[in-house]
Amino acid sequence: MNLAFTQEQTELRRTVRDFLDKTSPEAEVRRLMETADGYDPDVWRQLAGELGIAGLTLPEEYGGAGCGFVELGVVLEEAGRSLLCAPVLSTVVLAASTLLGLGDDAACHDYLPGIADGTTLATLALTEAAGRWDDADGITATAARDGQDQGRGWTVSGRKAFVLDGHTASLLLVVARTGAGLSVLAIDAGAPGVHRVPRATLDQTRRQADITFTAAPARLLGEEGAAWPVLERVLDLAAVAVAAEQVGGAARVLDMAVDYARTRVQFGRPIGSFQAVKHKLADLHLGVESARSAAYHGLWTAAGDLPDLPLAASLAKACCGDAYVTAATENIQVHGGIGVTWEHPAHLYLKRAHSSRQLFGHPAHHRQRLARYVLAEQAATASPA
Amino acid sequence: MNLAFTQEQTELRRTVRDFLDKTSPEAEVRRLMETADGYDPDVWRQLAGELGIAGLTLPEEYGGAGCGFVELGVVLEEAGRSLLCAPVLSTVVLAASTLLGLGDDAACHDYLPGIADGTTLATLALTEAAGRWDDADGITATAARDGQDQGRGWTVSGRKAFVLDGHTASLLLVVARTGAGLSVLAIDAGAPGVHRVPRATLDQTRRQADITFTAAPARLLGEEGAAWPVLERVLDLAAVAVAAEQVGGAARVLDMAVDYARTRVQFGRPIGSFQAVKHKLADLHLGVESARSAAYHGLWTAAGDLPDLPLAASLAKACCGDAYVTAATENIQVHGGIGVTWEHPAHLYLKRAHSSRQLFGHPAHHRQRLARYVLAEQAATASPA
Amino acid sequence: MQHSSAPAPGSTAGGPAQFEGRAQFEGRVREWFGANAPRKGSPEDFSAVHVVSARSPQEYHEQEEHAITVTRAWQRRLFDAGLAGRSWPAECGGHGAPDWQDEVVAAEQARWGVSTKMFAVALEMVPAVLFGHGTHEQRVAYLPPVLRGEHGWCQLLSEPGAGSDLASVSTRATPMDGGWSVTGQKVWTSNAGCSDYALLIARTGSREEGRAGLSCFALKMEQPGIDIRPLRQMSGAYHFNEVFLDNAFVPENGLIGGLGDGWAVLRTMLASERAAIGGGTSARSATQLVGLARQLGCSDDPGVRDLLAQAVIRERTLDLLRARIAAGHTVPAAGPTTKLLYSEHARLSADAATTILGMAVTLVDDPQSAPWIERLLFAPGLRLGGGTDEIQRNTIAERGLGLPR
Amino acid sequence: MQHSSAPAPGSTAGGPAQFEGRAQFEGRVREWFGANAPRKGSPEDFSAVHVVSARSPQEYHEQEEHAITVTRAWQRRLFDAGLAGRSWPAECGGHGAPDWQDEVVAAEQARWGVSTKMFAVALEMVPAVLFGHGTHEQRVAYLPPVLRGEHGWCQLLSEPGAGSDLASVSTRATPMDGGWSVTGQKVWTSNAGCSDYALLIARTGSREEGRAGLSCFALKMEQPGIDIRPLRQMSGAYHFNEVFLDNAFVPENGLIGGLGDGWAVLRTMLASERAAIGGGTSARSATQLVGLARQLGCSDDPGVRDLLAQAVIRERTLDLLRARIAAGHTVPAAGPTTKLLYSEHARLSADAATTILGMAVTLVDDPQSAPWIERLLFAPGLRLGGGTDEIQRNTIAERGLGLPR
Repeated sequence: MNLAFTQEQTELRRTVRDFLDKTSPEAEVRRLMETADGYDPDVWRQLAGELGIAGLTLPEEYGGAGCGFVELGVVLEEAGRSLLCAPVLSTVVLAASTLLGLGDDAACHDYLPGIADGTTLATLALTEAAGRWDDADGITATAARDGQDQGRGWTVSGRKAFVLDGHTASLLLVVARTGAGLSVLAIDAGAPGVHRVPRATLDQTRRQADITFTAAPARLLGEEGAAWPVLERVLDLAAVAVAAEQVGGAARVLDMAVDYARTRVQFGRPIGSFQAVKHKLADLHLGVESARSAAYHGLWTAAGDLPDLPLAASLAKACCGDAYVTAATENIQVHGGIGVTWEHPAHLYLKRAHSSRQLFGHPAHHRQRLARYVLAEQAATASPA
Repeated sequence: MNLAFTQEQTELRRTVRDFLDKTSPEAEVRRLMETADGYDPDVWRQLAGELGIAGLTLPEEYGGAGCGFVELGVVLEEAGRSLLCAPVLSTVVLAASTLLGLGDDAACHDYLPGIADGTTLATLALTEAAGRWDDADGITATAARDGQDQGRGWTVSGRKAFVLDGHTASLLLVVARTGAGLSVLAIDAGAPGVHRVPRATLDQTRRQADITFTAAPARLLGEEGAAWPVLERVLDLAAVAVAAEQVGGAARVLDMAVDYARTRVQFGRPIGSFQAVKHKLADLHLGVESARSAAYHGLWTAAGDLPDLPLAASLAKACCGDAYVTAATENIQVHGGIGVTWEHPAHLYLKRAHSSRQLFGHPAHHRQRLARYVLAEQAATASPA
Repeated sequence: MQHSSAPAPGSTAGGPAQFEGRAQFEGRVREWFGANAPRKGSPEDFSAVHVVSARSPQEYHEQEEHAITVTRAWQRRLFDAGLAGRSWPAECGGHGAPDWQDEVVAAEQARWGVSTKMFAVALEMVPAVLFGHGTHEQRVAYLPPVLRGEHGWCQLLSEPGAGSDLASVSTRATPMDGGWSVTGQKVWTSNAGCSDYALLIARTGSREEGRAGLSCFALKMEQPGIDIRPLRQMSGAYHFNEVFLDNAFVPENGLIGGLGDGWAVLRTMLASERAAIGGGTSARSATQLVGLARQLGCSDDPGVRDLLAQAVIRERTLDLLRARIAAGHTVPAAGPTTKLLYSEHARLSADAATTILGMAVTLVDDPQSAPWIERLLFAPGLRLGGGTDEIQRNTIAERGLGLPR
Repeated sequence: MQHSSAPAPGSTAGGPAQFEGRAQFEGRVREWFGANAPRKGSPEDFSAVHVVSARSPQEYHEQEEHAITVTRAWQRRLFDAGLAGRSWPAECGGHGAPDWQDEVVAAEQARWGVSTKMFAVALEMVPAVLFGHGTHEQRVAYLPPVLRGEHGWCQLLSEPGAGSDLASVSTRATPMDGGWSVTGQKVWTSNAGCSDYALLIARTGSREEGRAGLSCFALKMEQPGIDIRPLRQMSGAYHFNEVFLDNAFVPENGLIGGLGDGWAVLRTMLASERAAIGGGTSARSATQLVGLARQLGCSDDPGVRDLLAQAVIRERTLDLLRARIAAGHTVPAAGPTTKLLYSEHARLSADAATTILGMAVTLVDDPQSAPWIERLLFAPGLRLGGGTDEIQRNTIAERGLGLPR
């Protein structure tokens, strides 16, 4: 695997960073944190339209740019760096990957162009009250054929929780159970029987909603009962995506801590000249570069559609989540008193770090999963000749 | 619980330290490491006779001093500090506690006075090849009534491993299975059917042997099949004892590192003036003082015969084992190159630390056990009125 | 609530049974608390005192006002029962009893969940400073109103440019007729708005003199020239204040210690603060973590059990270390050692809670996660307040272990 | 063993296909290794080369002798096949090919378990030093015999009084007729007894000049005045040496770089050493830990699984970081970063092994625990050699992150 960025990818990074420096500075992040929707529709329109972010990885036939996961990772790393308040994870990663993965051509034609051009916000409603991402058996929402529509339509009932951008998405992809197993169904957020409750999130830059479905009219996507393997892959992609975002955030707080340590004077010298501060920052550097390596490996594995994506995803998510929390925590420590105030941006990153560590499985969960894969891998190779 | 030492206990510590400074300096430890027996019989005779260490916790009727576990802990802390090569854990802690715990008066009368006066070395042969201390079901050695002796005597067959001082003990207390369950039987190390193989230990200051029993003549101690609860308590006492020893070792290597950091000059100043070294040593200090607190709590709990000994033992063993390994490891780091040479004593402590961390259950095991107790404790208090 | 239906132990003060044995004293105190400690839901209920969670400056002021009122009343009750300042000299309003009697009272307060924490500076740092550096007149003037619950105190130490490096304090006290005029900016002051006095460190010498140019003062807080601005924390809550001093006045007898002795006074103050932080009762976060895991039904998970055990180990060993210190064991740098262990415990336990809570920790409106998020966002401040973790480690190394500066 | 039955890639050197594409070159190299790499159990089998485990000075000498003989022969074989020094200039015995060709050969060596580690100083540090600071004459004189497997090199840097602080080296090189006379004591020298030359740092100026008073020399090891004493490690094994120099001679042309340039040369040397340590293949300890857990039947234990996963994460991220560096990513302070990650991985994996092994780790005569005990006792040295962990952190902070000294 040759982990080198192409010139185009490097240019994409520069373009996105310039754009976000202008459209997502700290003041703007703080403004959006206090709004009901939590993102800026104008900026999203530009991100989707001018920069083509929303359709970056979508095939050209659906209005996308046909790029790979490495490009998306570059965008997410930059988004994480600037704490971009926008529905990238929900719409571009979760919803678009689910639609593509289910292989329902008609649905792709109906929904993906709207996602690509930024007019459709979509999300995946998978988790329920327990907040578990990997628990297929625990999903209790149900889907049933709708008798009124000659049995061609469906209805969904149940309660979903921790739905990313569930308060603003217009298209809800809902995981529900039928006799055949788990399916994904598309539900219009404005349809009858859909009740959305925005939650107060620790990370105010990324919102969630609870959504209750009461016989809400739904459209079955792909084959009935065949959704779980698709969702497993979507969750692996999502884990890699959030890992890239975490690396962007972790690198940003390390920069922030280094800059402060260079300039803040105590005891007559910059605090960055104290060995305790130096070694703390050196250790964060090890963590960030390790995390970055794991995240990039995840991106390239996803882009190459390689079979060890589950392993690469767990490696990335296990590593990057902890690296980000550690960096965000120690950044505050380096800043001292000013770092624990509301006015300083350090806490925004700490909250994002804690919140994103939980998404798509905690590092402790991914370590168990990683061990399982590695053990299976070795058992397979070690089987006697 | 008032964790204050009495004046007598403080004097005991001073006496033992003076004695060990004279009889167990580094040169003597290194000499004994290379001998076949691994201890100095003369020193043991003095420890037992002049200082009364061997019978410290034994009742006076068996020639003991009738002291409590706090006194024994003081001795062990000092022994750990000087890496004393002597059968304290095997004879005084494991064997004597087992004999007392089994409540077999005749056996106590027959064996304990010899232990108290230093003429009998004894040990407990519990663990087998898997090296597990808590696995009653895994014990495969068997005991049977000896037909030749009108059925009053017994024989034992099986293989014991990791037997502390198993190569020098004259009295072997062997855990074996009968139809009634687990029992402890006394076997003369010189009896027919006893085959002892000294092992090469990582920690050359504490020896072990494998012992194979082939229908070896044995004497049943206490009630047949009733040994396990007694042994569980013995193992808790042993865990507390080794925790006290670990605290002595950990404090010693911290002293060693501090002394070196004060005097070793690099870059024109003592290395102890570098913040990285200071903070490393400060962290070791936190570890040592925490460990000492847990160990002392264990000693007082054992001395008071309090019901939460299992919890106190796991707390002490979980905490002290890791603190010692960390202190011994970082002591080497502070010393730099000289610290990894054979000539420097740092490695002797590192090896003792690693070896003793395994005794009577690894910290990871004791953490699981501790959690079990704490959860049970809270379930009991939380049960509704 | 019944008032003083049990005999107040203080009623025997001065009598022949004045310094009864520990068990006897404990018995009396327990009995008195049983009869007098506020019940949950009563107006004096301390469980409602949460200054830390105020979501606006207005709410902060209200909560602070409520908390100080409740604390004043309770402190007065203790005083009337003869339970306040047991170990303080009689001339300062106390009873001249042995130190352990104060510990007995404190333990009983902790057991009942009542707290004089709002008075912590007044009850712990002020006497440490005055007995160490003050005059007899100052002790007699300042201490009795504290015991009676009349005067609360705060600290005016840190400045934006003087965080860890307190020697670089630049707030200036300029001599004037009858005293000093003080101008400068202080920060990280708890209870600034409801305190009667402040322990103030200000520069009386030149900048070049460094720590030798500092002096300590007792500053009356209610006077012109003092502007208090609540400071919003990263949790969104208000707890600390910035205090702007513009020609605030301190009378001549408000100087504590000699002119230029400020650094020595500050050291006494910080040592007593560290001991108060590290020596207090643990937040019982390990116990609460165990409860959380049981509630969430994940207490059978070995990974969770390992986290619980680690928390229990940290919490119990810290409690045991405090018990050893109380029992007279020699623990080098005991104050910074317990303070650092405490801040690490708080941080690691909050982090363990996030693992146990899972996705719930992403929601602040989840009742199970809310208290843990509060701790998670409070823990970083614990690593800074009363001297950063790094400063504690320096102190442990230099003063505890004797390493060269 | 068949010799060179496959076409040697080197046979095309200088021809039109000289710098064929990576895939093609890899194919040739693989074919050649398949035909020529020593098989397990053959006399050239590298798996028997374990200098680190010698239990006596005598055994150490014998193992070292064996190892150097095998290494010389293998290096000669590589040279004859045109696979040695692919990226080195032709005048130095190489082929002037791109760097990646050396990486391909190294990767194939690692895959076959053959190693030229005994020649690491000669093959990596000597060229780094000579290309950075040496003269054309020195390069032409010293480098070709290295590629042919004729000359092994060692380093004479550290001294008992100059560990981390190499600027305080006190071994002295005094000018004499036709060169220098060197006297002093060096320590931590690997392969001292079987090396032909040493890179020597010695003081040519005054003590007060510090690093400005140092110079670097190429010292011939076989001469009077050089006394080599194997040093026993804490594992009980012999691996390093003390080297006593008593008027050892270096000719005039043995000075590398200018007089007083020793510090700059040393920095080049250390950077290349760090890169070699951090950039080498991992010891695969995570993979081996996984195997150990499976053998011991404890791989279902969630605690063990967590340890395994942590080791896998460390190992794979380090490998991936190296791949990123190789792919041209900008990684500040790449050398110290990988070196530090490597030493931490070694330490933590050995520690994890002790947990997995349980009581077995208390026995050195247990075949399952013996290799892990060796690592456990070797890991502390990895935190020191090539610059301590603390020095690496300083370097990362100062040169990588730009923090002030």
